[in-house]
Amino acid sequence: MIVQALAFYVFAAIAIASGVMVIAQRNPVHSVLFLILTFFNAAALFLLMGAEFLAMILIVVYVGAVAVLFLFVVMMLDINFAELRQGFLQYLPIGALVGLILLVELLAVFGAWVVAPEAGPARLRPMPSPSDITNTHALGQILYTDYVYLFQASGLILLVAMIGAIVLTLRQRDGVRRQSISVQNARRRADAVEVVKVPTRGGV
Amino acid sequence: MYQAIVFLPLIGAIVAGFFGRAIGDRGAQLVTCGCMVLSALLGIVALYQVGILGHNRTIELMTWIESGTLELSWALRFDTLTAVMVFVVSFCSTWIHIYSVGYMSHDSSIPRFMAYLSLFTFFMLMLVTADNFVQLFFGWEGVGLASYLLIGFWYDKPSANAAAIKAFIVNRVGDFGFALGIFATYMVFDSVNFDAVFQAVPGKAGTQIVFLGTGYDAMTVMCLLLFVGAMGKSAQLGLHTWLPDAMEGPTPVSALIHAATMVTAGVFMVCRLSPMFEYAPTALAVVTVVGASTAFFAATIGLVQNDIKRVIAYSTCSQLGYMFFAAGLSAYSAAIFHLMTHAFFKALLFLSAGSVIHAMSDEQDMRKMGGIWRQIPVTYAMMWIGSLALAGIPFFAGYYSKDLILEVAFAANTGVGTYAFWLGTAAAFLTAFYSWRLLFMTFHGTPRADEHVMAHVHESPKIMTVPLMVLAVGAVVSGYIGYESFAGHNMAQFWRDAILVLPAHNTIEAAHHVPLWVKLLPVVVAVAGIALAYYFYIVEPSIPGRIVAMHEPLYKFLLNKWYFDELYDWMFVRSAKWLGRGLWKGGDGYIIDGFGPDGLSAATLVLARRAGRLQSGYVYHYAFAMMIGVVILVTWYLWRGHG
Amino acid sequence: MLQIGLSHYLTVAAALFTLGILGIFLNRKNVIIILMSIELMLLAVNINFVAFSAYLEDMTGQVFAMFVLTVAAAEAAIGLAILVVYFRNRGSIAVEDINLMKG
Amino acid sequence: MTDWPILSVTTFLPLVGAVFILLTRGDPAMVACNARNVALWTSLITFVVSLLIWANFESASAEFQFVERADWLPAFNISYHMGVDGISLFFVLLATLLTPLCILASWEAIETRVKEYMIAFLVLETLMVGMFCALDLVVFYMFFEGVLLPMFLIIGVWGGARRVYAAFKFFLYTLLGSVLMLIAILAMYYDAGTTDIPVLMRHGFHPSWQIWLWLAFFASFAVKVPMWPVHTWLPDAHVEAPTAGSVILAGVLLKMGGYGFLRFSLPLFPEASATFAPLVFALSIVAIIYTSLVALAQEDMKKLIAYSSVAHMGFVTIGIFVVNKQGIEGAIVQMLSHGVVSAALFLCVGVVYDRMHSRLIDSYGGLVYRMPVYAFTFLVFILASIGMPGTSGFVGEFLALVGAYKYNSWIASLAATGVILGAAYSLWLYRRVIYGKLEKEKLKDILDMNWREITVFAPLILVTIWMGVYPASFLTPMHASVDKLIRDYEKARAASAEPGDTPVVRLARLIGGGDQR
Amino acid sequence: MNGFVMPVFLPALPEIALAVLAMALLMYGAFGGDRAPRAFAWLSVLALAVTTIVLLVSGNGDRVETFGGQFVMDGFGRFMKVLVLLGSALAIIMSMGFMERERIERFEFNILMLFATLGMLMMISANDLIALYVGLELQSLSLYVIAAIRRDTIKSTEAGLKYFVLGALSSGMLLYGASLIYGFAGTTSFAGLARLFAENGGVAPIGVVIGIVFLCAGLCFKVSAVPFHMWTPDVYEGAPTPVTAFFAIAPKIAAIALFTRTMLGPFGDLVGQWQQIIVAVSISSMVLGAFAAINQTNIKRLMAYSSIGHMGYALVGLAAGSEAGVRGIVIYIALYLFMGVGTFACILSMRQQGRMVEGVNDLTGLSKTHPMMAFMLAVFMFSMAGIPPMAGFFGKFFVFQAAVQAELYTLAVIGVLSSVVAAFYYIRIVKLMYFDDPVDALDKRIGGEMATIILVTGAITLLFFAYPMPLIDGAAAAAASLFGG
Repeated sequence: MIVQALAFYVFAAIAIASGVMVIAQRNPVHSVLFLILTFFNAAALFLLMGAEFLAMILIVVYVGAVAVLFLFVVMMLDINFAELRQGFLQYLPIGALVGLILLVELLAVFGAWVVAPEAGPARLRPMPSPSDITNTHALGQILYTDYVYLFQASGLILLVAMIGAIVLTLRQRDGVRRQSISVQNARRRADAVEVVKVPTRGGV
Repeated sequence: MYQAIVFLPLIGAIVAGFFGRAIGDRGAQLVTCGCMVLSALLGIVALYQVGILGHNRTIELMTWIESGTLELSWALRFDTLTAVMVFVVSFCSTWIHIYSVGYMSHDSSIPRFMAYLSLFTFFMLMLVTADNFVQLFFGWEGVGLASYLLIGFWYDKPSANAAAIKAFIVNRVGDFGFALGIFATYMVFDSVNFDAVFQAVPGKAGTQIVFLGTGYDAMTVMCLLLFVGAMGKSAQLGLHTWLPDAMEGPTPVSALIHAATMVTAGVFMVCRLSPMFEYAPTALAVVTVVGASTAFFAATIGLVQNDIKRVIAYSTCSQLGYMFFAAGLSAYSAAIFHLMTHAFFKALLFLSAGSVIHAMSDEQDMRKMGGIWRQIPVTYAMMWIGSLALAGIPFFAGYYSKDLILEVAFAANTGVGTYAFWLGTAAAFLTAFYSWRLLFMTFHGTPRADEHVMAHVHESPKIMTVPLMVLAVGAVVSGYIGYESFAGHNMAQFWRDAILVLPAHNTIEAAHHVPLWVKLLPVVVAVAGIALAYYFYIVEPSIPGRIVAMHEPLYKFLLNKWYFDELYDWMFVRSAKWLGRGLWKGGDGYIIDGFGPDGLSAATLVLARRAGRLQSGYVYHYAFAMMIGVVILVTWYLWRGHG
Repeated sequence: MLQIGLSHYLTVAAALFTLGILGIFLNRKNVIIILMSIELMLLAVNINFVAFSAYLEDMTGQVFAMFVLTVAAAEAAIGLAILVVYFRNRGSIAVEDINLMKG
Repeated sequence: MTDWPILSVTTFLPLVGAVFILLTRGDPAMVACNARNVALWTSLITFVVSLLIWANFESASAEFQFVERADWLPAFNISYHMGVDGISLFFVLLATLLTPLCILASWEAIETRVKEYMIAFLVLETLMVGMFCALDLVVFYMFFEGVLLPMFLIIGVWGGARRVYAAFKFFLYTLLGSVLMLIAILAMYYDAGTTDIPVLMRHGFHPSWQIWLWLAFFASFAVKVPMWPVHTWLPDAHVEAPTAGSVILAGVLLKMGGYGFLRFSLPLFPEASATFAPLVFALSIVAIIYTSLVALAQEDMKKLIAYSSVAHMGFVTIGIFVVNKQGIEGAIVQMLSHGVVSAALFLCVGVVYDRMHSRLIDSYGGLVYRMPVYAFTFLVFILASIGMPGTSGFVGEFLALVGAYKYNSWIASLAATGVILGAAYSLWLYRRVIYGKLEKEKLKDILDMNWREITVFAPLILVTIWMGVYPASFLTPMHASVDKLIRDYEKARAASAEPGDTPVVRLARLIGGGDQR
Repeated sequence: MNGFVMPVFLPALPEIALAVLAMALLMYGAFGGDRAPRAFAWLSVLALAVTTIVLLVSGNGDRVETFGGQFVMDGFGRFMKVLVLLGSALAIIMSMGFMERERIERFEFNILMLFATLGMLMMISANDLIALYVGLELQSLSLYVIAAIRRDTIKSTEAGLKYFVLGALSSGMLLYGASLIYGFAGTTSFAGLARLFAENGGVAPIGVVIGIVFLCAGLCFKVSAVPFHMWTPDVYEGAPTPVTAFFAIAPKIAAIALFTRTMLGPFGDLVGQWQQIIVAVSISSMVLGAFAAINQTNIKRLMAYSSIGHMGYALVGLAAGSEAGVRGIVIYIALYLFMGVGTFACILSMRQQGRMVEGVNDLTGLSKTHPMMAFMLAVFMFSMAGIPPMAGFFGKFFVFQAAVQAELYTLAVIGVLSSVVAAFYYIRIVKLMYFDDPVDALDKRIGGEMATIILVTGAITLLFFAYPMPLIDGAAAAAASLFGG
């Protein structure tokens, strides 16, 4: 119990602290790094709650892909960091005040939380006992069956993301030589090579 | 036949008015005069049939307004009162039509003038033949209209236009009371037909009516309201201001409308409604006081006026006062009698004055006349006859009627009667004085006009002088002829039910028995007035100037007509314009529009700009707005508690 | 205090969520930070889902969290792509410069 | 009675003409010419058809006649329901009479976009006629609001210098008034489950509801009438609108408010009408005196006539809310009369405006020298406007005042002062324009009315005199309907009146008891 | 496969068809469809048409659930889907000419439109919080890209960026709300939630209520209701005009349908809880939409505020929370579709010397140069202002009828009053077209598709009053189906 509590407090504290740093950093690169730290700690919290698969995904997908993508873009855009933080403090009081209100209110809401007695039967996918199957297994069992519709839909979302990214950022610069596989494949010997019958002794 | 009396003038007016250009000046004159002559002849027949033979009749023409219990028709009612009026109106009108042919011969729009005159006659006849209050009102307003048109006949004269409007509007003030009186009558009697109302009057006497939130005696309220209308039309004290100004119209108009007929409509109305007034003693008292006061008041102003027509106009005003206080003392027949004689001699005076003006090349100021009696003897003679009748010199028409009225006043033996008697007597003195002042200033002394004018002074043509003579005959004999029927022994048989006098109010009977000095007094003061005038203007012409110098303020006061015009101008005309402008610019423009549509739209635009500024373009502001929105909603739900 | 309950996790999530929102509107200079703030918010939501899932003993929460993760990744990709094209046009990613259209 | 849908024909015939004009193409001059002719003939035929309504109208019946009913929104119990009774009959005729005259009056005055102009007028006619015939609140509302569109365009496109301001003010002001009525209609639908007017008349709304419903309807009608202090759109709209626009505005549109009071406020909300009657009287009296005074100060002919309209409509509202026979019939006659007379006055202004392009009184003077026919015509209508007996103006004013007097002598007395002021400003206007010396150089060669213009005025003069001398032709068909209106009103009042209540006390109680319906 | 049964695909057939067609077109585009952009666009329209046909022939409007209750198909859904498909198809048609002229024709644009449409269809059919979120995101992500599709202009990209940032924020809020609802109710299924609250007798834990607040915030963003509307004007202005046209119509329909279903389905018994949110949001939208539009000089921006206002009116129907309210919404939104499409078709036809113009003042004197277009635009403007007998009046009539029935008098009164303010800027456009003289005339030529669209939508808007029953009956049936009728 103690260990679990201790772990929770450590991870939670680091997560929140690095969350603060994410938005408070002057240098976006540092922000990204703090974001990664936040993700790691959140993954740890997931583990504490027994959601191992999600914890792993968080690290793999988020840290591995998304965060790196951020980093990449930050570097690529070559931004002048000199005066990026101006004005932050100016708006801090009012912003913090409103934020605080929201936070307090949300916490007030949680205080009221109980698992409603009616909520039991409302559950759609009761969690199998961890001793029977692993968390990953359990997820897998329902993801491709009960949630196949949504699974396919998220596939489409990713497709859209892909198309979107390409549409927006792919630039076809003039004067850049490109490889055209279809053209290459479509090349026949007849197009490329002309066998010229050279009359002998006639010169060219 | 009776329809023809009334509608012939209308036909004449329509023909002359619409087809004047087609039939020409001569045609228009012929048509209108022809119609009038016919109408007048029939009028005499009607007087004979109704007045002498006693054949009252009412002719229904068609329905007019019919709404609930308010049912009234176009109808012609002929009883003695009507017949007398019809006779007076059509007779005077006819001669004035004829006179106009001559008087207006140089005018550029003769058909229009003749049409207006005929139209006026039509309305006047509708008025006197009315069978109900509303038709009476129709004629009432109609003569007002005709008067408006005729006063403003020379529409290029600004003063004429102003006078025309003034006449109409002052009359409207009176009509305001008249209309309310009609409403009250309808309210009480549930009918506006004379017969129905008159029959119901005794039953309703003494009942109360709520008027403007307070309860009053019904008959008194009705009669007083109606009398306000009469005051307007008959130029009684307070609402008299239009009459002198109305002299801007051509002289035949003054003679016809503002002396002989229209202005007497008020008197006619009071007499016509005698069955109501008889039951409203308070109203009668008011009528008496107003009439007597007017008689005196107008006479004082007449003393100092210099415009020949204005003097006669004030005289008219004054004489109307006599008629009213006669009516107020229940001597309705005396009032009508005086009305008739007055119609003759006042028309005569006006037409004569017109003849003078004609002769003087349209000069009306007596200070620029004088010494012309030799050039225009006929007119001069006519003027004398008219003045003698007016002053009530024995055996002229005025003597019979005016003396009778003063006797009635004395005989009434009441407070108001005595008041009327003394003021009437004073007015008689003044009347005589200013009449002869007029005569002397106009015809005698040294000529004060320039030579050019004097060279042109000439007697009027026959077409003008003949009507004068006819009227003069009337002015001389009508009193003598009418006395017995109107106020003498044949009274009851002559009037029958046209006029109702309660036995208690039978002042005429009492008037026959007044002391001798009362009978003589009017004549004495009249002669005294004449003598004084002779002394002032012939013997010692410098006296008037000295008196004026001695009593400068009084003279100014009288010359300026007791400052009524100034007072009204300041109280009503100016303040109305000032208020109108203020309400328009301030009320409508500044307050209503300023806080209403314009203000709202300005506020809307300000709000729109603010709303636009909210949209700052900065993402963080947008995000902040969203968050604030959420925070507010969350706070609302937490604060409200749930459930 | 030592008994770690659901509300502890929810508190962490709420804090992160608030931080995410604050990051969006306190930040005046750098759009990338905004994108990261969004990631923080989504992370907070995921913590919520997982926590609820654990305490309700229901798998739905975790599945939801998985979809959120997926979508968040796609969202990040699109966001960065838009950011890149914007940068190419404007030559800046300062939040204050994203202000061509207003009113 | 007829067995063909005469009301629908009257209503939609102009629309057919409009479509016809819409389809004409070709040379602009030809199109304009065709548009004028088609519009004129269409509206004339419509007028003839509407005369048939009158001819076949049964005066003795208080019921709605020529009733037509067709499904429109059956699911909502809302149907296309048309019919006329003695109250609406003459408004239909007024609309169909004035439209051809307007078209004739615009014959030469309108030179630009003739086609659109004529279409606008025909559409307007459809909407006006439809509004007076509608027996379903929703249908009524559609016509009522729809009128705004063509009128907005007529003022804005063919209007004077400040036409934009005027058109906007007109549109938004009247819209603002009437949207509240829409809510009231919905509330009535909620309560009664139908918007059929005859059914609603028997429904009997709870007094506490009536207060709010009445106020909402009042907001709409008071602006339309217009009553003080929501009248300020009227002078602007009148001044800026083209002549024919002013004619329709004064002639028919203002009547929509009065008609609304008669058709809806009194029969549907008798209790509230009685409660608010003092308010109406107060506003009307203020309107009469106030706007008459304002009219005195005007320098613009149309503005003066516009203000006089406000004053005249004051008599109408008084007449309506005293709820007695003379009052209501007087109000109706006054509306009809005002429809003819003020329309004619605007036409009169239009005649000189077409020649001189000025509406300022000071630009004129002495017109009688050059234009005697015009002077006569103008005089007739000025007289009718000031209520000269023998003209239509008198009958209406007189009856309304008689009714008012029966109710309370204060109201009649104060309102009657308007008669004096009315004479003052009208005659003063006449004097300044027609009389005086012909001094202005520009006026020296002004021409008198031509035959087309005389044709426009002749029927109006005829109607004015007819209505003044023999109003029975108009009053007789009204009697039965007005009687029924008053009878129902009294019955409803008797059912709920408690003796000794002053209106204020009643109002307080009703508002206080707002939640018990 | 422990007890797993194959789900029934039939109810989702339209979505499946659209997904398949979209991917097929993607393939075609990627491998050689780039050469004839117009033809490709028509193919996309065809795909939408096919989807519509599939939608109409599959199923009969009865309520069917599938995919474990995550997907629902009913009369309401069918109706709204038809509207969405119609809106998308018209938007694509309207975009063709523009894209050609501006030389930004790209096949991906059409594909993204199709995917966005697919997302909308999924939103309309969502019957589970997760399905809601996924559908929403599919739509949103496509829209973010579409907004920035003109990637070489700063305006378009700025629009995309703003839309994205705020959109992501809103979906964060929505998700947070979803998580709260899930946590406090124990389920994400609409059916389950509905059952739960019904059993509780319309009482919900505070956590659920707050969750609904957050959820509403997210949904309000999608319908651009105040105060979550801030992106709308900027994005509308920045995005290419056909995109704006698309944004103004199809996503709004889908979002309002989703909003309606979410609020009345799972939370139907909690009307008392969320009604105040909707009332507040609705009032602020109507009012802001009316006021803020007045000062606009860019017609797209103006239309943005106008659409904010219109969504406010549609939400009035939702606030009523009754069957009548839903009927009002459906009628309103259907008529809004026609008015909106028509208006944007007019805007897209505004060109001077071959260049696109967006200024409101460029419409000056249009009635003289393009009488027919001016007339139709005037019809649309009056219709949007809600003046009878135009179609827009009926929309307002039915939503306010519902509001009055729900005794929301204040809301109704504020609504009609703000419609008067809004009328001001609508008639200002009419004023520009009719009262003023042309300064720089617009080009004469209007594309054939545009003219057709303008004429047809104009005719519908103008003549709707003559035969309103089909739409109203359909809407009534749709509303009834949502209430299990």
